Amino acid sequence: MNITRRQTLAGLASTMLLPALSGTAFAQAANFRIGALNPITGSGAAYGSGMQKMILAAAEVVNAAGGAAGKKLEVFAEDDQSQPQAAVLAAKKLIDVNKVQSILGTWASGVSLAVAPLTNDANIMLMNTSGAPALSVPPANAKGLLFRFQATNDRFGRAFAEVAKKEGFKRPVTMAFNNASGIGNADGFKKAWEAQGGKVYESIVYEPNQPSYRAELQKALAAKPDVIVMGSYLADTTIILREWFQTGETTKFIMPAWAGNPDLVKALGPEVSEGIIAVDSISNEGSEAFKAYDAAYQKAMGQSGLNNVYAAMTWDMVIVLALAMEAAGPNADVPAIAKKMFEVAGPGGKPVATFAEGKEALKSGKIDYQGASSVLDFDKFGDVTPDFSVSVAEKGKIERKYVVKLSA
Amino acid sequence: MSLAIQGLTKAYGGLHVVSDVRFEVPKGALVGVIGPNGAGKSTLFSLITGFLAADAGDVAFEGRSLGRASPMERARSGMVRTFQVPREFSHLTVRENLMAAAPGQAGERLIDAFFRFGTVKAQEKEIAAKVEETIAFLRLAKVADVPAGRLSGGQKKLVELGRALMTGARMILLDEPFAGVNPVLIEELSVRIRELNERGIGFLIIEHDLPALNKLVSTLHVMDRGELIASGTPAEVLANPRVRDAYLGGAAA
Amino acid sequence: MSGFLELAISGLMSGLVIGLAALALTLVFGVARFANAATGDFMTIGAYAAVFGFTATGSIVIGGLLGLFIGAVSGVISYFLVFRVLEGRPSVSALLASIGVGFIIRSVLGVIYGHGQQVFQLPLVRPWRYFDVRIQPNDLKIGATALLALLVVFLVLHATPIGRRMRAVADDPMLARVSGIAPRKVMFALWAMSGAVAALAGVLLGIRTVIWPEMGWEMLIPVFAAAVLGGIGHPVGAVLAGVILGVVQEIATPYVGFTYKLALAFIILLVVLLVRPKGLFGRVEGVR
Amino acid sequence: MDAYLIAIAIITAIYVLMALGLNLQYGLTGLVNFGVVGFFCVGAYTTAILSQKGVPQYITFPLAALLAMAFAWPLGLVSIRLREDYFAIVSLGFSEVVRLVATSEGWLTQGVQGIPGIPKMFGTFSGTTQALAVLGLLVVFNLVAIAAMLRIVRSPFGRMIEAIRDNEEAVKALGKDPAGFKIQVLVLGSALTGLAGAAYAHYIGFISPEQFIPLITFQIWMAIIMGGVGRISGALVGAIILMVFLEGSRFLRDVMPFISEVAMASVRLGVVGLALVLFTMYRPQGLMGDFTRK
Repeated sequence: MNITRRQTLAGLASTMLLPALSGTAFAQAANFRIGALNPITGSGAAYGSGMQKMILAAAEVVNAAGGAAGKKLEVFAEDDQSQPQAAVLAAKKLIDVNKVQSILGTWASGVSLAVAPLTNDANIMLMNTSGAPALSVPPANAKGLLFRFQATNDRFGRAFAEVAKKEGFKRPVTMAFNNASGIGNADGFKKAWEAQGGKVYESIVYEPNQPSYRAELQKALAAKPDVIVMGSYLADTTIILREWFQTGETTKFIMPAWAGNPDLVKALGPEVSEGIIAVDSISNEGSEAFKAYDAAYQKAMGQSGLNNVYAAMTWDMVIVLALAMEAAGPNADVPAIAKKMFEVAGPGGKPVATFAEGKEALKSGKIDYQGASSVLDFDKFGDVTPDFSVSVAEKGKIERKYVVKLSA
Repeated sequence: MSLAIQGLTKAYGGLHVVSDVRFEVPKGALVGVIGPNGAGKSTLFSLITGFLAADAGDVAFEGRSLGRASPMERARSGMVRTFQVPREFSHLTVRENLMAAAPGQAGERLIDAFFRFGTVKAQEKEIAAKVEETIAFLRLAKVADVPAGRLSGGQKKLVELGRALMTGARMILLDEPFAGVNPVLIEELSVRIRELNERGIGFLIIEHDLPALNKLVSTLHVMDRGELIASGTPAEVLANPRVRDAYLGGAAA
Repeated sequence: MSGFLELAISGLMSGLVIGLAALALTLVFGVARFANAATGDFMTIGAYAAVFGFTATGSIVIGGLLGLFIGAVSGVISYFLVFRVLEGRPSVSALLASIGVGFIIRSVLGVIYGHGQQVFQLPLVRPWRYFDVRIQPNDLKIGATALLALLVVFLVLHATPIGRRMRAVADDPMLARVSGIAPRKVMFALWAMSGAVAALAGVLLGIRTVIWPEMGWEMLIPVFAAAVLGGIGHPVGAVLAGVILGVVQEIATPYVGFTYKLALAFIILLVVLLVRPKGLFGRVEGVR
Repeated sequence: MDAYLIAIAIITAIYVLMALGLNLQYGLTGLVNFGVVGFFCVGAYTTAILSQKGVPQYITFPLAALLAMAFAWPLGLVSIRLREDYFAIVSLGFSEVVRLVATSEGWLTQGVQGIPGIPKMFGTFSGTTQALAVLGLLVVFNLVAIAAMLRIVRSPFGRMIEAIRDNEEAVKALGKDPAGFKIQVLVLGSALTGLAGAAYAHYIGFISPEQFIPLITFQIWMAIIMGGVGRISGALVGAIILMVFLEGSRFLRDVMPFISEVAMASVRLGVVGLALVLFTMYRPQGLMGDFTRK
């Protein structure tokens, strides 16, 4: 029995030693170290692996082009488990053990909000794909080191309102998953819709993981809506739409594309899914940058890059970062690089689509990186205003119909 | 009159486990209750001590009706039970088992345990002295610092008796004190019980082991299928044909 | 009024699922005397097995039976590997071990299937209308299946020798051991039955919702609540309490707020326990 | 490097505080509290909400503990007399209700958006100094808690709660009411948990309802089961082992990059489950041995 204790203690000791080992082994001064902190497990698990692989792939591309500002990029990957506490420890490890100079790819708003104080303290950048409005302003964005590659929940809501107007809906109701993103989308819609003089006839908030959503659905339908605007995820949307179909009602749905995706259409079948409108921040698909990303994604994940809008964002994070490094020069510190982020992606320069191209063009003047995820013009909060695609499910296929552009 | 049992009745789904049992235990008496398996003896005990609520009837202890008093209130009034399967505090030592039983300890209040250190200490000393006495009386000195869970069945019964004594009970209800106990210890236990009885503590004992009980008690009550079927001195009761029929049944035939 | 009735029907459906799972929980509790927190994960196993069978054969009946079978097998295996060893220990030990068993099950399912959702690709149909009340044909089938399963379970419990032994052990484990009922055999049957019933609850839940590794675990609190509410160890009570919970939740939440649905189950439970500490149907247990 | 170890030590110290509370409740008294995270949540939100209104931390910390106690007391009053497994379910349900209230009552808790920017402890310091100060404070909390536990264990109160754990009916038979003792223990243990919640909120700096899921409760249970039920050293050792389990897998990845992250997460869950099963089966007394006190 004593053996058990001794073995455990030995295991404990070796775990304590490991960080020391990895710390010394990887700390090479010539490299720029990046922490890839992604939701490999937990609620963001569907996207996390792809996001992480694209950070690795983009770093390879940058390194293959000779690195940025004379430095190679080195990536340290961690799982944030879509959970603040796990993310904080992972971020601490990245910052203190791996000495990373930027953290890329946090996804859940809670995770980004919890990690931001740490990156601010360390004077390094945090690039995220979260929706929470709080990330735009202090205390989270106290030093201008936060960059958000995703549209805020508010912008999503505005896009929903644009779509609802364009489709001619008159009596919308909202149904929102009870978390920051779900409610953010629904509230964003409500705000934008009411600003246009419309009225939202009912706002339902529901808890996840229920055996049935019929009570919620019945209350929503009682308002006689012509469209239900959803702030939802895949699983709950699947259940709600099945139940909705079985009520015999013929309402339309507008939802974010992380819910209204091919998996949903497949789960529901063509009859039920017919006419679902899915809205997504658009990946910049026609662009050269997207082609490069798509090829890398195909290679790493075996499927089209269109399936993971966040992976396109993490791809862009690395490229923009590398370009900003290049523009800031070899001796710049991280805040100086952060300032260049606005410049290399902002309007007014020569449009470029890859790192190599940008590196070359920087020699002769300003550039404007047109990203794979969006054109990437950061506003003063470090937020982007991507365009939105509107897709409609028809005969078992969900396909893009048109694009909505928001004014910044 | 020390203990008066007045028509206790308990039924589960129509089945009467105890029905209208009534008898009295005089002050300082040594009384036994016998009966075959399932006669309702243990249920009767639980009814008397308040661990089960009676459907009808009442218990009076030293002239006061106990009504719906809780087990704790009944124990505090001076009537303490033991259990058929010993319920020792298995991780506490024998000494601690007995210490825990002492009533009215200031140190059992959190505030006092933290802040009235002197008072608590003095009281602990007092209780410890009484515990040593009890341990000596029950011949438990050798195992005083052994966790009670490691004792033999007989020793555990002694610990339970010791705890009952520590509460200062005037009436002790023993639930099969001799069951699973070796003959030497049974003799030992009988001697202790008699000594205690001589000091004025009343006993009500449920027992299966007739010979041991016969020698011990002055009065015997016999239960069968929830009913009291005979009462009297051991000799009278054993001569009763109904008892021989119900209880001794096959053995007598 | 028709809306009210529809909600009641919907609650009944959810309630049957909860009630079946609570039945699985309470069966084990009655005999093995601990709350098996892996019950939810047996549901999940059943649902995955059923979806596998359904996809392979195209028949929901075959898929469902496969789910039941695998659920029963999982129950028996977990008994032989874990819970048999823990017999006679404090019930909390077994409860904690069952939480561990649940983790292991979810881990294995996660490795095999990943964390994405799976669905039964069953045709959905528009409802029938009777006096303005919408009746969904799928509900009728699910309800009938659940009722049939309950009938089978109660027949087994009350009309077969092994069922009578189960009840005897549940009533008094000590007595049953003394009177020579082989507990091994009884335990085998019991865990198989509990696993199968949980798996059925999982299959029905899977048909109504989506299948993912945490689906059963997420249902655990209402299931626990139903089992306790019904008087733990009381099969009829568990089912009725599940149905009552389902219906009350569905009918009342539009008034108290949808986000408090789970809280409502808890509050019902607490109120009932305050009035009847042994649950709605539980017997008072004496001190032996 | 150091800062990371300090961070782990801080989280571990927070877990130790909760494990000490649960050890008092379950290890010493046999109270099956499955609602640990509920009190943790109450503590965290109390300090977060008050801090936002500018109340200084030396006031919010005691209030966090007090409010956790104030929640524990009525819960104890209504449910402590229930059977142990019923109490387990009721306490689990309680913690879920607390989480739902935090989710739904946005006017108080900012709902699903969570409360960001909770001020740090020792905000006047920075870097390693600040982290060490936080760790120091938590060590002091733990030492005080351990000293209090030792005092309790050696007192007649401690003797009585252990008697209750060993056999509640026998305690009743001696004329003492177990319920009163158990309520006190529930309240006292919750104070520690509430304090842990306050420390957590100020350390992480951002709290939202989704951080207060029952998984936290089960982690604390694992800690005391692995460390040793009823032993004060068990709470400490258990919390450390738990942290090694949770954090160790990160470094496993650095040395074994061939395991995919997704599989790793499932494997991690499975290993924790397996540990729980094996410990309860083969070493129920935990690593530090059985209920041996003093």
